[in-house]
Amino acid sequence: MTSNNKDKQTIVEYIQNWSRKHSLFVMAYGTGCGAIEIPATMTSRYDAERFGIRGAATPRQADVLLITGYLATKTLKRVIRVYEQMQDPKYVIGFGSCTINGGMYYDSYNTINALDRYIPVDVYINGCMPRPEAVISGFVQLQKQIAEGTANNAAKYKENLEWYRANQKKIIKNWRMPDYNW
Amino acid sequence: MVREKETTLYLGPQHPGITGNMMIKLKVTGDTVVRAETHVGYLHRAFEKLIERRNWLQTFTILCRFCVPEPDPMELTYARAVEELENREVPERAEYIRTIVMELARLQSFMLWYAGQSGSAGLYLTGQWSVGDRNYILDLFEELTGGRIYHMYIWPGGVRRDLPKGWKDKALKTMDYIEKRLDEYNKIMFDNTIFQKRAQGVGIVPKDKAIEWGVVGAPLRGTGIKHDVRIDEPYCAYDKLDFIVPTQEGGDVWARALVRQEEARQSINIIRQALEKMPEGEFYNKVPNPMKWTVPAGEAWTKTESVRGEVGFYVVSDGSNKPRRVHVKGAAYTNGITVLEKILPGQNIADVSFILNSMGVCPPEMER
Amino acid sequence: MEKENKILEAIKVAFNVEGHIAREKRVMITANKDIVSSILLFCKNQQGYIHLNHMSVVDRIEDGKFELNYIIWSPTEKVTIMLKTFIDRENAEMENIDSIWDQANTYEREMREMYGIQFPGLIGRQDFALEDWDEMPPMRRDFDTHAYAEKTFYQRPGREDAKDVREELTKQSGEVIPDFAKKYSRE
Amino acid sequence: MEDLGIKIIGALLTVILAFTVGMTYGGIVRKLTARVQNRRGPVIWQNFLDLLKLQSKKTNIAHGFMGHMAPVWIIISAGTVLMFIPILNGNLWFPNLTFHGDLIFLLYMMVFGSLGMALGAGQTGNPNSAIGVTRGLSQMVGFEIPFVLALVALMVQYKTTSIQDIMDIQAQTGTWMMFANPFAFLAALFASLGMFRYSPFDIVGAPAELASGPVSEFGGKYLGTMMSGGSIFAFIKLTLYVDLFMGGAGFGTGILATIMGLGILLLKTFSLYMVPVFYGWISPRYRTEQAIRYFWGWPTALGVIAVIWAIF
Amino acid sequence: MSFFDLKGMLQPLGAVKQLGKKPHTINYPFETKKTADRYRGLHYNDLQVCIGCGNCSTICQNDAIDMINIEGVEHSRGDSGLRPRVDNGRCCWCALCVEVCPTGSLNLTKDYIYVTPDANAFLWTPGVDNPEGKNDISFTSETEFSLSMYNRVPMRELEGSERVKSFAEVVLGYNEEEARAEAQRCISCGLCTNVCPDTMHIPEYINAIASGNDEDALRIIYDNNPFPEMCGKVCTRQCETVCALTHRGVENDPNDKGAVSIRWLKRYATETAPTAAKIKEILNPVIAEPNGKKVGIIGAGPSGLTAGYYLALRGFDVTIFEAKAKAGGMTVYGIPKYRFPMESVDKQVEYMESIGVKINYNTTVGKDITFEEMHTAFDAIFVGIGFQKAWTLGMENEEIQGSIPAVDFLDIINRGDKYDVGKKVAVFGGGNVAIDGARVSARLGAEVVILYRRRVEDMPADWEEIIGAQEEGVRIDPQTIPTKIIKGADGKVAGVEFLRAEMVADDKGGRPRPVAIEGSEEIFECDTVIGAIGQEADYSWLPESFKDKIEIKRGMMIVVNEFNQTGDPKVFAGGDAVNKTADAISAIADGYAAVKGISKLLLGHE
Repeated sequence: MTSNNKDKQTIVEYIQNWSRKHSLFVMAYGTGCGAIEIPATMTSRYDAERFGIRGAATPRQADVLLITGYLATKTLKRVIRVYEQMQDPKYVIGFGSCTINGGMYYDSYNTINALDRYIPVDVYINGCMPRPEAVISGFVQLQKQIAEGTANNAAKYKENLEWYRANQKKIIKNWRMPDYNW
Repeated sequence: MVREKETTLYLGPQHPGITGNMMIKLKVTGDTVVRAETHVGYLHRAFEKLIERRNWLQTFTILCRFCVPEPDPMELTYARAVEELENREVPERAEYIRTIVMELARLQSFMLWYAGQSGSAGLYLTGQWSVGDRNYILDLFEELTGGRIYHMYIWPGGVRRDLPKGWKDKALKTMDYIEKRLDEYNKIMFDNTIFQKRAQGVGIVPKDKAIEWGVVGAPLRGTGIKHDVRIDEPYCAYDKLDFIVPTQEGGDVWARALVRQEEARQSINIIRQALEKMPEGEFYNKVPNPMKWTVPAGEAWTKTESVRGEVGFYVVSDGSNKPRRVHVKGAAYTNGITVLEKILPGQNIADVSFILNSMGVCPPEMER
Repeated sequence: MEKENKILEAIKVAFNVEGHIAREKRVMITANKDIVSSILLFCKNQQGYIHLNHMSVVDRIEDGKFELNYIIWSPTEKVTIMLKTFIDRENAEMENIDSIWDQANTYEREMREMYGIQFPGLIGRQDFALEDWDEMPPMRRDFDTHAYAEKTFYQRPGREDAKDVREELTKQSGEVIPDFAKKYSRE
Repeated sequence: MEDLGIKIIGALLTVILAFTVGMTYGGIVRKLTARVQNRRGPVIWQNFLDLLKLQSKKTNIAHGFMGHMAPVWIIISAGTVLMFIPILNGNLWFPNLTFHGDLIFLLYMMVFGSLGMALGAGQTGNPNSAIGVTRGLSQMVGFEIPFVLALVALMVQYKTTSIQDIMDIQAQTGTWMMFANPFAFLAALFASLGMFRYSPFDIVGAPAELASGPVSEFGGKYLGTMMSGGSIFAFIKLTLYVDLFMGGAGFGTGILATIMGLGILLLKTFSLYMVPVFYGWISPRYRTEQAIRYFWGWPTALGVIAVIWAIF
Repeated sequence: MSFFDLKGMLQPLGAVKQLGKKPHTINYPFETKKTADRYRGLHYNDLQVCIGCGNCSTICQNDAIDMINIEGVEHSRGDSGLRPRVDNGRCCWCALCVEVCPTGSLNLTKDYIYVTPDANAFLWTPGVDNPEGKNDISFTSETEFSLSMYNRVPMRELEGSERVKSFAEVVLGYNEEEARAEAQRCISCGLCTNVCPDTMHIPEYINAIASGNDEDALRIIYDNNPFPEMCGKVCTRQCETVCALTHRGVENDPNDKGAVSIRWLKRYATETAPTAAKIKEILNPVIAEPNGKKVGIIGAGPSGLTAGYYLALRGFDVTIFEAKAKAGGMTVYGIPKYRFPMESVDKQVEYMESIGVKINYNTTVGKDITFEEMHTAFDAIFVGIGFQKAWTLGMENEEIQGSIPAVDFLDIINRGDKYDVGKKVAVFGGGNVAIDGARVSARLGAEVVILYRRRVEDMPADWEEIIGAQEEGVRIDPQTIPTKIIKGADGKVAGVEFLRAEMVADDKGGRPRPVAIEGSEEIFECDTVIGAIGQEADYSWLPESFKDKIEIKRGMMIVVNEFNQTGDPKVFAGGDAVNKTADAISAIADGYAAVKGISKLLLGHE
């Protein structure tokens, strides 16, 4: 992820990235407790729609997957499924401590500790849970990365699929999922 | 009889209509639900296991995470259980502050409920208003406790900090504002013919079975049975305050909505009274060094009324510096699983999410 | 305390069990596991304790027992009865009471999953909150969740330079803490 | 031949105009909605950004032939219908393939888009889509009745099945149809609530119930294309209503006349558009059977009255 | 179909008026709303105030706080040199770490935004990563809200007027409840162990007391200190000066500053074993097989007995030579009974003898046995002679009747002999010995004045000794320099002449010096003058032939390594004659160090 990608963008890429940056459809999936601040972020006080951020009901239509905190292993399976159903380019924002290093559930038998072992993460937001301001800061950072062309983690996921799969399968014992073939 | 073809519909875990991260497996024929099965565990964090590894004070930071929309009853119930175990006195001022915090928590949770109830019926305006206005209550919380959502404020022996300067006036002002706004929400929502049509006669909890089924909170009061922990087993300063516990007949979504509408008003009423009657003085009966604090062996069962209903904590101590067992019974544990599975069949799939919201289903407190 | 005494006496007379009043509105009864369901039925059908408030398990690993608690409540008397019984930890089995209260089904499913207590005749899905769990029932006290988490989930590196204050101080002063004293050192 | 050239250019311009206006209306609605909700809201051209973003997504799912065709079907039918709608009365720049009976033709063509969607959604295999399609068709059955009744009233009243004729008559008499036969207008207006699928009639894509209904499995370019088609359809519906009931717009072919005509058209369409939008802000969603019952209640009665009014 | 229900239709229309209202939106990030005054944001740690006790790390239930070495912070007295680092990938901002911080250095700030694509960038060293955070502090660790307990459980004592009537012990000791409560206050950081000369395992035994295991506590104490009762009563307790809890000085007790009463807790632990037999029963010592090596020890003071005890445990054949009739050294002869009853040492010595330590009383090395004889007879020698000879005052009439050095005076009283102090007593000096002399004189019924060159706050004696003395009616006359003793007509002491002094700041930055004011002579009439300006060791036993190997400088024996070995590898030394602090705990530490050295010398391991 080098920053000189910025120089290499063609004009078409630039326009594409510009539009992507200003129109982020957020997957409506509250995976953890951070989801409680999403309504607050979307409503009048903080109004994320100013940035073109709006909810999307299904993974097919979404650009951004918010992992709002801890992931129980049962949810992880669904999150991977959702992530794989989303269409490129797709971004992941990790909310709060739990996605970084386990947070307060570091010793729980049922929650994962480091999210980036299972799906690639573009931006992490500090906090437990992050305030709406912090959430918006996270989106602003994501927009910056998109504009620079450095938010290309979906490609990374495809490249390192085997590594991710190995990690995922370590947690999810009963792997009954369709192949990721796009 | 011709058997119609059954379709399986998964409501969740990823679904805009689900309240939190859970799944309801619906068998439908046409538009009618035939069978509903609640699947939980998507938020299972093994809290009760983790608590066995934390000491008595460390535990309390976990508690508020039991239920995100309304974290404070959990803290209070635990604090009361521990106080009961070690006969710890709580200063009177702390009791009043706790009452205020509880009611503020209820109020902000009602505002979220406004959003959920109307949003699941496609009326987004009330939700946008109420969730936006909820920030004013969270501001109060932020100034009082230092946190927006997770307050970690009520701990055994009292509360963590006293009211900051000028907070009382600000709280009263906010209450005036919220009261005004509640009227506006009600105009859009309760006076609305379409909403009435949607809500009436839907998701009926039968009155004669309600208590036996384990229905608690607003769904129970919606059937006309007056049962509220705040009057049955008064705690904090509730026995010194004057308030109404509303009930409605019918047991449907509409009755529950009316109960909640009135309860939100009563919360404001209680907060005003408590702010007025609050005595000066100590607010915290300090616990010993938390690393070495031991609680006498014994067991306690305490209950608190949350927005969703009764929250119970079963706390067992073996005399060491860590709890032996802290078992939480959230209101949604019965409301959201067995009761829901009983009342959903026969309903239109359009109403499933609507009923979910009115039953106060909160997955994190079911699976913990 | 009248109501409390009344119900306590009623149960004592009917079943010859031990019990006491813990505090106002709390009646505690300890009974043999065989008569638990009879007591519950008695309370529900004859005494008006129709609300099952809670069911809980405590793992008394040092005694080799599980302690089961049934908390029931009467909407008229507003009194809570806490009924307690002990069952063996090995091949733990307890009578299924979901015919008395339907919601007991949920509690029992959870107990079955988290503690491995079997309830003969319990219907419902095998798993409650966990999925594909193949270790020991996790809420048992001998299951070490931290060790399991460390083994299963990735720990982010970068924190290896952490030092224990006590250890660092002994290094500086040359103190040697004898082994028998170490259990009193700070965790 | 010159005429044909102008017609082709005009057709292209029409599509662009319809698309732009439809999208911008969407943006304005979003902004206004935000303001009612006490928010600032997105920029007015937000819909264009969304569309650009959707079109620049890499789409790599396959849901069979109809899955691919559905968006195309929608946009083609939108374009086709657009050709038959008189945008500005008597303006040569805009193609106006009007003919006698085009009102009936349009009635069928407008269902065409939904049909495409239904077929596409059916092929995705998502139960939510299937239920959404069923609901959509049920609702269509609901609002088509008052709508058709209103149109029948018009046809009966003016003894024509041509939109152009109705516009001409209104221009000649100077009385808008909404005054000439208010019952027909009201019936059609209520039907339009269902047609635009705002609350309380957003039962097709009801988020809390069916994720996003038929479009659940459509994302990226598919969704973008559908969005464009939807915008054009919105413009078509509005223009049709204005043409039929509000006297249409247009003064001639001159540049000034065109601009003025367009201005008036936009004014009329926008005010008409605000009716379902505004009603949507404050209404929860009906259940399917409630929606149908609604359409078959007062609106149908009004339609019948309108027909009777027209006959006598 | 009640569609035309007018109220239901029209009421909601009120929503439109919101169109004209100003949006509630805060246009973040272009405008921000101030966070609350107590907002719990990122951590800030004042590196200068922090002492690295690690309490934050212990309370953190998320295992989020690590203690690490950071640049620019070194280990020093009462500071572990470690600083907390927060893993923001674990933190839950509960601020428990702030609530327990004993110094108040750790706080939370209003700043809370930290966004990055790098998951490894969330290790956050407060104070280093946000040096500007000091201006932004919101959730603070205030003493009154802190979960650390800054108030000591008060020690019960005899009243001052009651005390002077007898030599009964002044301090009554904690009862069980008080001891548990006091032990609970300890945060177990262990900073105290670092300043203890003997590096006792303080947090461990306090924790043992807190959890109710007094016998375990005693066992831990005996691990490297065989005189816990003495230390529990008269220790100079360096440990309490660095206690983490002292940093939030509690106003009602400015002298102990709220430190955990380590000494009294030790005293409490020793109360579980009132007899020698009980000590042996509790400790159940494992005595190693005799290894055939013989060790001779000169002086049965604390250092000698310590060395003897641990050597005996390790299987050495130990013989102690004591010039006096009782073991215990200065602790027996120099400390008055109201502070430290003599039976306590007797009990200890009895226990030591029971595990095989041999003590030859009334045997003076140099007289009854020569050092050369010892040197050949033993495989190693430990010298623990202590200071017996008092420094002379170096003034006129010092030798006349009525003038006596404090050590001699205390010795006489402790032996049970009589000494007539008369009605008025003047004590020279400001150390513990001077105070002891004064308080003993007070108990003999005299009116006592302590003449001290500097100010009261400069007195090296323990603060509680000073206060205790004052409570008993002892007057302290500071900034007085005695010049001569006035001889009365009967040839006895009649008074003291002294000069007033003023304090002059030292140019070299040392502590201020007293300088006599010319012509300020005053006379204090008294019957007895007790000099307590210091003592020294007597080296007359040491033959000249050894003096080139065993170096003696300024009256102190010089040891060459941490095992207290002298220039002669066979000879080890300890106690007051070796270390500068000249207190019992240092003597014990020396004895213990020598044990290790002797083991190493003779057995090849420590």
